Amino acid sequence: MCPRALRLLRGLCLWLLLGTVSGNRSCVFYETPHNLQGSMRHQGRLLAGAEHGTILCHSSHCCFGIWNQSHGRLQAVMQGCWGSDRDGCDSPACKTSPVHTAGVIFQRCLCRSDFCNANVSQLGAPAAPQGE
Amino acid sequence: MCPRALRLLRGLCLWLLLGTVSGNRSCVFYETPHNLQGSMRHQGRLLAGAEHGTILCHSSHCCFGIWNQSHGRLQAVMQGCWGSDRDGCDSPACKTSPVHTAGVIFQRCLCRSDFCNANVSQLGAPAAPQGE
Amino acid sequence: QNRSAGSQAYCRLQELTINLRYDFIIVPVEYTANNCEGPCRRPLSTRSPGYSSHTVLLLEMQARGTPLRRSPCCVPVKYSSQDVILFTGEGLQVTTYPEMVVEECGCR
Amino acid sequence: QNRSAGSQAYCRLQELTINLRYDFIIVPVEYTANNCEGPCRRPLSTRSPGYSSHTVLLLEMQARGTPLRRSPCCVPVKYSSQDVILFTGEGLQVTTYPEMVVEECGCR
Repeated sequence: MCPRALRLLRGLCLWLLLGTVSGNRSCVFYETPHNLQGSMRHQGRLLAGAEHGTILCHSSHCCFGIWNQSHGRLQAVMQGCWGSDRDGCDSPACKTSPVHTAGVIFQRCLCRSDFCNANVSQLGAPAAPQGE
Repeated sequence: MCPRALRLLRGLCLWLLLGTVSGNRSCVFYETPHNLQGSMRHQGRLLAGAEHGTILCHSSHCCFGIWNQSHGRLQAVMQGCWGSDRDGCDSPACKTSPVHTAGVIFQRCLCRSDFCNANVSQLGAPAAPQGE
Repeated sequence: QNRSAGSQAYCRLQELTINLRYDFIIVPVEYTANNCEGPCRRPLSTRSPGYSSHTVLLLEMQARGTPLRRSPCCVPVKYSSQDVILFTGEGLQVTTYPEMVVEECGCR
Repeated sequence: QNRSAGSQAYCRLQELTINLRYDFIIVPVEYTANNCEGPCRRPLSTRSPGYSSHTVLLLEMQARGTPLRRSPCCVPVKYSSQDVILFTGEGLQVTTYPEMVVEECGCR
């Protein structure tokens, strides 16, 4: 009986471990009220009603964040769940990359740990004009 | 007013003519009660309830006929509307071609005039074994 | 047999008749199956309408010089079905086969 | 970037990442779009499931020695959509584009 109980216990531990690993990702949720069309809230279940809330991701373990960079300061524009794990969401921390568009600089990241999109952990290289 | 009335009259005549030309094709309808799976009656509207009935074709101007040939005699197996005008339905008369399969010879035709599938108008060449 | 000979400017539907001279197919002897022919080039929007966002991005990659293992291809994107009367060995059988006739083409 | 290098035995889904480094696309920077690669040969039934009756008859024609203007091609037969966050000039816009990611391939 002892080896069988041990096997059952080991199975239970594995199940709990996998349950934790494959559980919902928690991300910071925020969407600017200014000049935003559409929303990313369909990618998860919103928990808190506060300005910077929490969202539990439906279909991925990936958070995203977008910040507007001006005069050296970063202002959050959008934060939430990204819908896929396969779009370059490899880093546990929010290492942003810049994008320069029509005189505006955005810093953006995808990251795969709980609330990793709360703040920028490592700022991308100074933005250079992109495109051809 | 006179040329205008003439134009209207000409238009009406053209409409009647096209109405006749593009009207339903009438084909003979028959399906053997022996060893037949499925039916071709969905290709038209059945008129008479008799054994050899009439069918008005829904979507084409093409009749088809299949006969079983044995000891020089032809026995109707299926007659009705064929669903498309584009499957080699060029002849106004039922000129059959033979197909030799598992010891049975069938004569079959597609034809494009009213009741053209009532009888075989020209028998196909003697059946030779087909396939590779 | 094809409707027109010369080279195609872009992907589009062409008439093609397929022969069904198998000993178990009683009717039809042949049918208009059609085929999709011609190159898939940018811009798709002004030519063939049956393309996907994925196709646009593949062509964009090629235009930027990244080689693709498979370039966008002119293929059927809409089919219709075809009735076939078969001999089963015992008797005849009416079967409606789906995806037998090409109705629309696109770059995929 | 592709999942595997060597030549393919038959038509199937391969991983392909497409770069979206356009100045108006804010997120994502790249995405897994996938592609369909490999030859379309007989018999299809035992290999890729996404084929049509039309494809079977085209391959049959080729096998009997009739040349085709367009041979069956390995293409996407099922897609999924992809969220993209764009800069419109005034602010951001969330758009879900259909047919961005290949989910299944087939010979068409």
